[in-house]
Order: sequence, then C-alpha cells, then structure tokens
Amino acid sequence: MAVQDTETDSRLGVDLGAGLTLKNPVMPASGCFGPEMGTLFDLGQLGALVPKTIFYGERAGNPAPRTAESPAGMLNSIGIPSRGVEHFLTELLPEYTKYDSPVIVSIGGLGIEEYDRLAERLNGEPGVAGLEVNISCPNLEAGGMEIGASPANVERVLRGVSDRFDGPVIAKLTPNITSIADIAKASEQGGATAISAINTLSGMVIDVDNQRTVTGTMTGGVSGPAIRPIAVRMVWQVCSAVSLPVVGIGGITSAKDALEFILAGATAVAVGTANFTRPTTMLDVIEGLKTYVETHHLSSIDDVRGQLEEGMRVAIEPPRPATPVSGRAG
Amino acid sequence: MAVQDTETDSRLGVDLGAGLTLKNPVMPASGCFGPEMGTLFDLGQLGALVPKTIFYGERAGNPAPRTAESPAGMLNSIGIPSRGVEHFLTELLPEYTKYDSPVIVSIGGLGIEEYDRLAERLNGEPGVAGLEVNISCPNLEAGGMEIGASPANVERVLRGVSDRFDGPVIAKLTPNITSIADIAKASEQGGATAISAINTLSGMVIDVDNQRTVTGTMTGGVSGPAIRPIAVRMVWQVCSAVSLPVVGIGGITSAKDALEFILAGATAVAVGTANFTRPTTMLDVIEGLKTYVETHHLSSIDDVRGQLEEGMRVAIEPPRPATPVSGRAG
Amino acid sequence: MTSELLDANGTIPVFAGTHVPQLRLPSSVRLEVMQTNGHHAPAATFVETEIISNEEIAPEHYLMRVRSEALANGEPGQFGVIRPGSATDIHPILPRPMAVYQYDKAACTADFVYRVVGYGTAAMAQRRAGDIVEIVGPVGRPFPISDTTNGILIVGRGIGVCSLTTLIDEANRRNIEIYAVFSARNKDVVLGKDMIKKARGNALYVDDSDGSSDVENVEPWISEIIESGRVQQAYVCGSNRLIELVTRLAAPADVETYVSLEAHMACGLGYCHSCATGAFGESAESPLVCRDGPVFRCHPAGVTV
Amino acid sequence: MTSELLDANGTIPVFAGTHVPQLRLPSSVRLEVMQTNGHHAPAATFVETEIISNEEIAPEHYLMRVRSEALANGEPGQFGVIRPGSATDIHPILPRPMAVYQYDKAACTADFVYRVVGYGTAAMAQRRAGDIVEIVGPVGRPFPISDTTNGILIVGRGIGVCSLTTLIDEANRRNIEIYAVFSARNKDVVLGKDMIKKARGNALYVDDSDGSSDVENVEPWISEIIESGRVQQAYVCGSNRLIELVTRLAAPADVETYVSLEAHMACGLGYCHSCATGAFGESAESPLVCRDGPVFRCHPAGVTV
Ligand SMILES: Cc1cc2nc3c(=O)[nH]c(=O)nc-3n(C[C@H](O)[C@H](O)[C@H](O)COP(=O)(O)OP(=O)(O)OC[C@H]3O[C@@H](n4cnc5c(N)ncnc54)[C@H](O)[C@@H]3O)c2cc1C
Ligand SMILES: Cc1cc2nc3c(=O)[nH]c(=O)nc-3n(C[C@H](O)[C@H](O)[C@H](O)COP(=O)(O)OP(=O)(O)OC[C@H]3O[C@@H](n4cnc5c(N)ncnc54)[C@H](O)[C@@H]3O)c2cc1C
Ligand SMILES: Cc1cc2nc3c(=O)[nH]c(=O)nc-3n(C[C@H](O)[C@H](O)[C@H](O)COP(=O)(O)O)c2cc1C
Ligand SMILES: Cc1cc2nc3c(=O)[nH]c(=O)nc-3n(C[C@H](O)[C@H](O)[C@H](O)COP(=O)(O)O)c2cc1C
Ligand code: FES
Ligand code: FES
Repeated sequence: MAVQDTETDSRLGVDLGAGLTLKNPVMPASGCFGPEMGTLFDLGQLGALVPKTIFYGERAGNPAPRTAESPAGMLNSIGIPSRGVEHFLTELLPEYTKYDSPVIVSIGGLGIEEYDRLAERLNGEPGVAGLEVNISCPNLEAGGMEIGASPANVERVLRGVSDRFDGPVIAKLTPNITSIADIAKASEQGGATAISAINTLSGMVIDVDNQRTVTGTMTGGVSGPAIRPIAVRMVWQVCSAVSLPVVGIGGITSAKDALEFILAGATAVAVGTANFTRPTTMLDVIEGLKTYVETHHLSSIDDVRGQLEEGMRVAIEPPRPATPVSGRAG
Repeated sequence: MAVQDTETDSRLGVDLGAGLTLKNPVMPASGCFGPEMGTLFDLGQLGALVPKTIFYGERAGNPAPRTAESPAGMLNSIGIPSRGVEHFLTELLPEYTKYDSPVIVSIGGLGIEEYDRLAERLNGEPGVAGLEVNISCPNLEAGGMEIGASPANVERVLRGVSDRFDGPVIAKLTPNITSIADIAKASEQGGATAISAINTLSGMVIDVDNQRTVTGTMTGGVSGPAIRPIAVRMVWQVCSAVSLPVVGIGGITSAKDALEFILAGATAVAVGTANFTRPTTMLDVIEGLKTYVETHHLSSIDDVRGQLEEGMRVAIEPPRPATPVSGRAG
Repeated sequence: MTSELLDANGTIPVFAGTHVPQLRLPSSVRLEVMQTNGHHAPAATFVETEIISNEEIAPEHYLMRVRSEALANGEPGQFGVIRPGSATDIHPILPRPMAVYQYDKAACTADFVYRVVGYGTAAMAQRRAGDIVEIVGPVGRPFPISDTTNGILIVGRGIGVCSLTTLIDEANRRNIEIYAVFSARNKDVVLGKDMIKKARGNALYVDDSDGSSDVENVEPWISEIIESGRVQQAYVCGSNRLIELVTRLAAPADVETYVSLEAHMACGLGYCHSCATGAFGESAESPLVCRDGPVFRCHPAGVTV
Repeated sequence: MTSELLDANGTIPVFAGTHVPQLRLPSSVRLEVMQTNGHHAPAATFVETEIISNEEIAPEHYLMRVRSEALANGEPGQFGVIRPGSATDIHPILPRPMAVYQYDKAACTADFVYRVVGYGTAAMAQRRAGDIVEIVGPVGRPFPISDTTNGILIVGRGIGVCSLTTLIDEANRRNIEIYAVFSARNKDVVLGKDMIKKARGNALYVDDSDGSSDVENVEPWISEIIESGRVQQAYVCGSNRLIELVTRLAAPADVETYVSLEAHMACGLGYCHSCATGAFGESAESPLVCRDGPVFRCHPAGVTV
C-alpha cells in the first residue's frame, strides 16, 4: 500500500508570526526527522521542515546505546552529533529545500556566543525560513540545560540571535525547570517571535541485572506519549504567559493529541517520537485536523486555539462526543 | 485465591535514619493507601505505613472527576481533602497502629505555619513513628508547589517541623522544579532526617471533543510508570547532593522498578499508583527483592544501594542477565 | 434511613458546601447517603482468578464470567473493580468499575456485562477464557430491599441496567413482584431481558430507534405501576431523565427511590478519594461513590430529610 | 572497497576518535564501513501490510510472513524495522529491527524469524494472520557477493543466523558453493537448517548442549574450508567469538570477512542517530548501523586499510 497524500486545505493554514505562515500546523520535531523520510512520502505536505539541531562546528554524539524504551515513551542520549554549519548549508539544506515547505533551522550552542555566530552565519541564507533556538537539550555537557534554565541567559541568547537574524526566531524551551512561564517571558523579552515547547524531560532507566544505565550516559531525555500531559500543561502555561505563537510538542501521535495542544493555546504542533512509531503520523495528524474542522464547522483551525474550559464535570450520562476525532488507540 | 503472605527476611531491613528502621524497604506512597487495604492483606508485612497527607483543619477536595488516565500513567486532582489532625488522631491513626509497621504521618500545609502547628500537635503522640512533610502537592491553591519550589521556604518549613517534632522528619520533594538537588540540600539544611522523592508531575489532559480538561480542575498530577525515568533520575540527583537516606517514589510496579531506585541510591521505596493497578504490588516487590538478595548473594539489600555504573555499552552479544529479576511486563 | 445530604449546607460537616450541579444530576433531584443501619455488606477481597468465558452477547457488549466465591456472594448493587489487562507496567494502569450482572452462588461464579467504550473495555474484550483476571470486590453499599416490600420497580438504561439485574434474582428469591423498564439506543442492546425472563418479571423494553424510550412514552407505564401501589421501592441507573422521572413520580406515592451512580475510580476501596460524588465543598469532603455508594437514595429537590 | 575505519584516529573526520571497545567487539577485530561503489541497494519504503502467517517454529521462535513487494525485493543482509503492536499511543512505541529471513519475490512475501526476548517481540508473537503490520524497509547496506566468488562461508549464532539466510538463496541462485556453521544454545533452536537444505549447502550445526559449539570445536572445520581455498568471502553474525575466529582465520587466506551488527534503533532510516556503532568521538559522529551498516567489513586489528 502506498502512503496516501494529503490535499492542502486552507482552513488548516496558520501564522507563526514574523511572516512565517504555514499551510498547516503540523511539522516534525527537531532530531526526529530527516530528508531520509522523503523516500517514504512527499515532505512538501508538511507545514514546515525542522532538521536536527546543528552546531557551529563539528561535534560527536554520545556513547551507545543511545536510545531505550520507557513505559509509553523512550529515552534518548543521542547528544546532538553535528557536522557543523558549513556542512549543513552545502550538503543538508539542499535536501530540505527541494520540498514545498519552509525550513526552520534548529541551532544549538555549547556557549552563548555559538548561538550568535550561527545566527550571523545563517542570516540571509536562501532557504532558511526561520530559526529554532534549542536552549533545552539536556544531553549537553555545557550550554543546553544550563542556558535554558536561567531567564537571564535565555533572554541574552534570544537577543543575540534575533539581533543577528532577520526573520522568525523560535525559542525552544526545556521542561526541566520550575516555571516555564518565566522562561517564555524571557524569550519574548529577548526578541523571540514564537515559542516551541517542550523538549525532552531528563530521565534515567537502569538495567538492574547489569547495574548500569541502559543508555551509554547516566541520563537521557524522555519523550513520547508518556510526557504528553506534562507538555500540554506547559504549553498552556506558556500561552497564558506570553502573547507569542506557540508550537506545541510532546508525545503527539494523532490529531486528537495535536488538538489537546491547540486547545491549550498552541498555534502549531510538532511530532517527534511518533515519527519512529509510525513514519506517516504527521500525515495522519493533518488528515485528522481536516476532519475536525469539517465536523466542527470551523472556518479555520485557529478558531479553536485556546478554547479550553475547565473541568469536564461528572455526569451520570457523560456527554458522548457527537463526532469523535479519529486517532489511534489511547 | 488468597493473597500470599510474605515472610520477614533480615536481609531486607533498612535504616531510614533518626532511629527509623524498617523490616523491609517497601512502603505505600501517601494518598495511594488506606487502612481499607487491610481487608485485602496483612498490612503488617509492609516496611512502613504512610496515610494520606493530613492538614491541621478540615478541607475539601477538588471538583470531580478527580482522576483520569494518561499513557502508562494517571492524572489526579484529588486536592487532599482532610478532616483535620484531631479526627486523624482519634479516628484514623488507630486503624494504622493495629499493624506491626511504623506509621509515617504525611503532613501538609496551606502556609508555613500550618506545618509548625501540625508538628507540634503530633509530637509525642504514640503511634507516630515519623513525619513526612509534603511540600510538593501541586494541586493546592496555596502552600504545595509554591513552598516546595523555593529553597528558602523549604528550609524554613523543615526547620519548623524538625524543631517541633522529636523524631524522623522526611521531606517529600516536588519534581516540578529546576534543581531537585538544591531543594534536597535546603531540606537537609532545615533539619530533615530523610528525603522522599518524587511527588506527581503537574500535567493536563484534554477532552478535545468537549474542549474541556478531563479532570474537574485545569491541571492534575501525573503519576505511574510514565514518570518512572524522571523519578529515578531525580532520586539519583538527590542522592548525589545530600547524604540523607532517600525514599524513592514514582511509577514503581515491581521489584525491578524498586531496584532501579535502590541502585540510583534510594534506601527505601514507596509504591503509589501501582496499588490501584494491583493492590498486592507491595508484597510482590518485597518478594522480588528477596529473590534478588538471594540470587545476587547479598547479605543486605543495602549492599547494592547506589551501586550504579554508567552506560550498558553496546555489545554484539549483549550480556544476558544470569538471573533475571521477576517483574511483570514492561 | 435518614442522613447527610449531598447538597446540605454547613449543617453536616462532612458534606457541607457540596454542589449538586457538579454531578449534573437533574436539579430537581437531591441525593442522600444511606445509613448502613448495622447491615454489613460483604467486604472487599482481592480476587485473582480465572476467566471462565468472555463472549460478545450483543454488538459492542461482552459477558465475562469469572470464578470467585467472594464475588458470587456479593449483594445486589455491589460491584467489582477489574484490571483490564495483565501487565502492570503499561497502559491501562487503572482498574475499571463494573457491576455484577449475575451471581451464581452455587457455582461460585460472577458475571460482568460490559460495553466496549474505550481502551480499558476494549482490552477486557481481548481477554480469553483461562486468562487470569484481577478484581477487587465485592465493593460498595448494596441496594436495600425492605422486608415489607412486595413489589419493586427497576428502571435502567444502557449499561446502567447491569447495576440492577442482581435485584431481579434477589426479588425473585423473595417472591417480590418485579416491574422493569429497560431502555437502550437500539433493540439489539437492550440488556437484562434474560434475567427478567428467568424471574418471570413484568417488563417494558424500549429503545431510541422507534422513539419508545422517550420519557413521555414510558411515563404512563411507570406512573400506573406506582399509583397502583404495587411497588414500595424503585431503583434507577443509567439515565438522568429516568432518575428525574422516577423520583418525581415515586415521592408522592411514598415509594423509596434509589440510584446507582458512576464515578471515575482508582482504588475502589474508599481511600483514594477519586470518586467523590462530583460534589465539592468549601470546608470538607463529599461522599465517595465506591464507599458511600454506589447506591444513594433520591429525593425530589426541596425535600428535607 | 576501502574506506573509513571505525577506530581510525583523526584521519577521517567523520569517524575520528571512535572507540572500538564501545562495541565490545573483540579487540582483535576492527571494522570498516563498506563503500557503496555505485551499487544502490533498494531504498526504504513504508510498508503497511497484512500478516499472512505468524507461527511458532521452535521454542520461543516465531516466523512472521508478510505480503510486500518492496520487502520481497530487498537484498541479502537488508532488514526491516517492524512495529510490534497496532496502537501508537501506548507501549511499545519504538519499532524493532528484524532481518529478513527469506524472500519470495514471486509471491511478494518476506519472512521474519524472531526470538521472543522482551516486550516488543512478545507483542509481535501475539499478532495474528490478517492483522496489519507496519514496517519500514528494506533498509541498510546488503552483504556484497563478489562476481568472482565461487564459494562463501556463513557463520551465525542464535538469531544472528536470520541475518545470513538470504545469502543462502542468493548464493544458490548464482551457483556459489555454500559452507555454513550455525550455532545455538540447544539443538531445538538452531535456525537456518531449512534454507541450507533447500540450497543443498554444506553445514555444520552445533550447539551448547553437547559443547559442539565451542570455538575449539568449530575452528578446525572453518580453518579447513578457508585453507582449502574453496571460499572467497565469509559472513558472520551473532557471536563475538565467531567474528573473532573467522576474521583471524580468513585474513591470511585473503578471504573477505563481513559482519552484520546490531544496535538499538529508532528510525531505521539514518536520521535519528540512535544506532551509532557504539563508538564515539571527540570531534565527530561514528557510522550508523542502519545507514552505514548493518553490514561492515572486518579486519584483524593492526591492519591498515
Ligand atoms: C459502580 C459502577 C458500575 C459500573 N458497571 C458497569 C457495567 O456493569 N458495565 C459497563 O459496561 N460499564 C459499567 N460501568 C462503567 C464502566 O466503568 C466504564 O464504562 C469503563 O470504566 C470505561 O472504561 P474504558 O477504558 O473503556 O473507557 P475510557 O473512557 O478509555 O476510560 C478512561 C478512564 O475513565 C474511566 N471511566 C470512563 N467512563 C467511565 C464511567 N462511565 N464510569 C466510571 N469510570 C469511567 C475509566 O475507568 C478509566 O479510568 C460502571 C461504572 C461504575 C462506577
Ligand atoms: C539489523 C538487525 C537485525 C535483527 N534481526 C533479528 C532477527 O532476524 N530476529 C530476531 O529475533 N532479532 C533480530 N534482531 C534483534 C531484535 O531487534 C531484538 O531482539 C528486538 O529488538 C528485541 O525487542 P524486545 O522488545 O523483545 O526486547 P526489549 O529488550 O524489551 O527491547 C527494548 C528496546 O531495546 C531494543 N533492543 C533490545 N535488544 C536489541 C537488539 N539485540 N538489537 C537491537 N535492538 C535491541 C528494542 O528494539 C527496544 O527498542 C535484529 C537486530 C538488528 C539491529
Ligand atoms: C531521538 C531524539 C532526538 C532529538 N534531538 C533533538 C534535537 O536535536 N534538537 C531538539 O531541539 N530537540 C531534539 N529532540 C526533542 C524533540 O524535538 C521533542 O522536543 C521531544 O522529543 C518531545 O516530543 P515527542 O514526545 O513528540 O518526541 C529529540 C528527541 C528525540 C526522541
Ligand atoms: C490519587 C493520588 C493521590 C495522592 N495523594 C498524595 C498525598 O495526599 N500526599 C502526597 O504526599 N502525595 C500524594 N500523591 C503522590 C504519591 O504519593 C506519589 O508521590 C506519586 O503518585 C508518584 O508515585 P507513583 O507513580 O508510584 O504513584 C498522590 C498520588 C495519587 C496518584
Ligand atoms: S475509588 Fe478510591 S475512594 Fe472511591
Ligand atoms: S536508527 Fe535512526 S539513525 Fe539508525
């Protein structure tokens, strides 16, 4: 069976701010996507393309094993190997710009200055529709988690990037913090034009017979359905704290899941781990969102953004959904 | 089939500090246990008994529904209804002291002073073997999360309680923070004699057809297997930061899971959500730990505490466990 | 049998400040927690037993028969909390509350009839004869049938009928006349017919396909039974409209009305406070469906008890 | 066919600083990433197809046959990444890499033989004929068989044999002489016998129960085959000791040795970097098992290529 292509539906179009409009709100999460997926289906159907985070120079990943499973989730300690920005521009970017979807380049840094250098280098490069600033990877010895947990550092990084890059700048936040609202505000303050949340939660899985962690490092990042309730809550907090458009990320496997984020206030969503589970998940989500706008008679998916009420309340006969959203399992 | 009773095995005895020794390291997590379980099996087999958090006065819980499921986990927004300390001492405590296990009373507060008053009131009460100071419930309008996220407040609460209560004082930490190590240190500073970690992660599940949260409140606490990798990581961080004994909590369903926490450094463990899944889980864990000490020829379960090495490393033939730990599914 | 009201205000501390609207019960109905009056219903046990059979009995509906002396000796209205799957580490982790549809005390079996509505019930439907199932039960306060009763009215809709069917056997055993109205979305899924037939009860089976289940349609039948004085107690489950109807018609005739409620549960034993009756209070906790229910007495609003 | 060495030091940037010990390969063996030399192995597709059969063929071992033109047209050594269950929201969420045991290009089918070792393979064993299974495949670089080869040696242990069996068919088709050593824990679970029989290959079946699988025991046989000059290429999978043995014996005789490696995978396509070859570098990434492998060339340590 061939993968079914989706048709563009104008009701799914969304605006991520700073001129970044998407034909639909569905994109891959950084690190869970590559041009290799292009052999499976036409990537031009996606709202945007997000390559794995790049660094300015070359760096290696972590010792193997780099992935393991946890209940309804996975743990990764990939560690962001990167061949550097020049290699990215010459070898990888052309693999992405072949498709009819804007490319949002995810950038990382071992220190604050690396972000500045990357922003400067990528500014004006054709094919770079925007930047996602990864201040949240918990696997890095330096940079990553430390920068993303401090409002002052976050503001500084975003200021540096937005001063140097003329286009959309999305701050990607870590969940390993006390107040994601504060970090979102700091990002806004620093000039971010959108927020994406969340990255992986720091976690650890142990092989008790071998008395070792199951990945090559002590800790890894937890992703997948297991973290979805936490991610939805954080997106809701971010949306309550800032007025920027938000990309909701964390455990999305279906249109139903994507809608949780949209109802919590997200303008768009990104699919990470579920791309491994089922490589056509993003197309399933797009199709499911079409069904939702259709059955809910919406002129735009944006009409339900943030339309969330508290508490389902107990009913002796709970209100049965008139038109259940198709989505797998649960 | 009747529930199989477990026999005491001296190799499972552990010391939680401040004179609190347990016949085995397995206890229930607060809020996931009650004397009602006594109709199912002899509660005196447990290492300790931990009732649901009490407040000084009477308070109601949250609107229903109060629980929902999330992938491999659950969300609760119970909200700690309490009939107050006097009712606890006269009506509930006697239901716990019937058994041959120390009772650790979990106390909560809407403000710092409430903890002081509770500590004072409970000091010297026969049958109260120790206090667990719940500074971490994320469902409270006041107190809970706010107190537990600030090292200064945490230190103050623990100082207040340990000054007033002559016995073991266990600080129960919230995971909804940037650095659990800092909070653990603040607890130690304040006079805590042990740490328990973790409480639930703040989360949100949305019914997308009804555009409402599935619990009666906007957010709830996520618990169960889904959070285990996060809990193990946090316990490992706590154990690296302080020298106090630690009770590991979060998603434990089997001896294998309990051993993850013990290898990460925990002296004892508490079982929460799994008591709902299978009410005899705690007995299964005790039995599984016996098998482990037996097959690993340990003179005490404490011998493996913290004995964790980094990285399983890839092997073409991965080392097969000589004696797999019995545990259900996974 | 008097007591604490769910919507009482401040007078009875435990349930003070509770709000009936939380329950979405019709505002015309108020609930009362039954006093146990010294009657001790069978206590919960942890049942780890074999599935004898698990078959589809109607579209989307299954009957699971399990072997258990404890469950077989429960009382009408009590229920079990069943773990859908066999693994403890993976989804789903919460057990599902299920009424006992039928006991066989002699054979030591209990039947559960359930509708597949979500992941848990779908997982239950996958289980096979011979598999081990884990159940906490019997739990909850049973439906009371008074010694002086010689006729009962049973009104149920959908899977709500499953909470009522054990009353049929019990009434039959005690030579009590049975009048039942069983409703469903369509004819195929009207439950309880087998039980009525066995007990030779009087029943009206209605459904939405032909409009026969409309309240206006069943009202005359129920009204007539009640006014004729043939029943002294009425039991309802599974429909707000039917609860409201029966409560309204029964009160003037001094027919006691009881309802069995649903709530999201975790422990099923009364310690987790998951299943508070949808009510909340400013100062204290509301009754729990698993421990103080699932059976509650119904009164028309405005009645003070 | 020369190239980048996994344990090379600084000379080839991509793999610089990698450490062989991470792989727990015997330290006497070093790996080489094969050059594709213009040969384009079939590209991966997303296969959503029916399970034709899924039967236990030996204790703990199952054979799953699926219908798929893409998989049936893969090359020896390529594999599939299979989703064990059907739900996407619950455990397990990662697909499992599985070698293709046998193709039937005419019938458009591919077989997977797998051993139940954990949750995912246990879930696979639960699937039934008619269920839909999702597979990304064929993926990876195939085993090369040179045009001048007239004999091959195949050495496999346990489920490692499954990565080698498609070589048997291919060699047979090309009238290449086959010599195989297949090993397992006990006689019941020695895989690949059916394939050898069909191809009328020469094989030594050994197992641990009688010590016949000891390296000292298989060494003379392998040694004789190699020294006799009857084979030009050797393929190993599933045992460190056998990789070390074959590499050591083959090198002096100029027999090229290839190994198929295992690694934890997520995407199977080369973008997630989960399956780096257990090696890590101070300055750059090591080869990926799914994209640069799973087949690698083996050399004795100390050989520079
Ligand atoms: C006392 C009592 C007796 C019941 N008896 C029966 C019976 O005999 N037959 C029958 O088919 N059903 C009965 N129910 C309802 C049954 O519990 C739900 O249909 C079932 O829990 C749905 O589970 P699910 O996983 O399929 O649905 P999901 O919606 O996927 O469940 C998600 C979560 O919500 C809970 N939940 C969802 N719906 C309900 C509900 N209506 N009541 C309580 N919890 C719910 C589940 O238990 C689970 O924790 C009874 C409920 C109660 C409280
Ligand atoms: C290229 C390749 C081909 C393979 N071919 C076969 C085959 O034909 N037959 C067969 O039985 N097995 C084969 N394997 C091994 C097979 O992938 C594992 O046995 C399987 O993933 C175990 O899954 P599990 O859920 O049962 O085990 P678990 O231990 O529960 O798995 C947990 C996680 O670890 C991963 N994992 C565990 N063991 C391995 C392993 N040995 N290799 C890779 N990942 C692992 C799983 O994929 C999963 O993500 C192959 C592996 C690779 C890399
Ligand atoms: C294997 C893997 C690699 C990842 N690499 C990156 C990365 O390079 N940059 C980044 O910002 N996030 C990275 N992430 C995080 C994801 O983009 C995403 O934020 C997270 O996984 C939560 O979403 P999910 O639950 O849908 O996977 C990675 C996640 C996984 C699982
Ligand atoms: C229904 C429910 C009620 C809880 N109530 C309390 C409580 O009153 N006090 C407390 O300290 N923790 C409470 N917790 C948190 C648990 O004690 C435990 O820390 C948490 O659930 C993680 O463990 P688990 O994954 O094993 O459930 C509650 C958890 C649940 C699920
Ligand atoms: S379900 Fe736990 S108190 Fe009712
Ligand atoms: S499995 Fe993703 S790169 Fe190999």
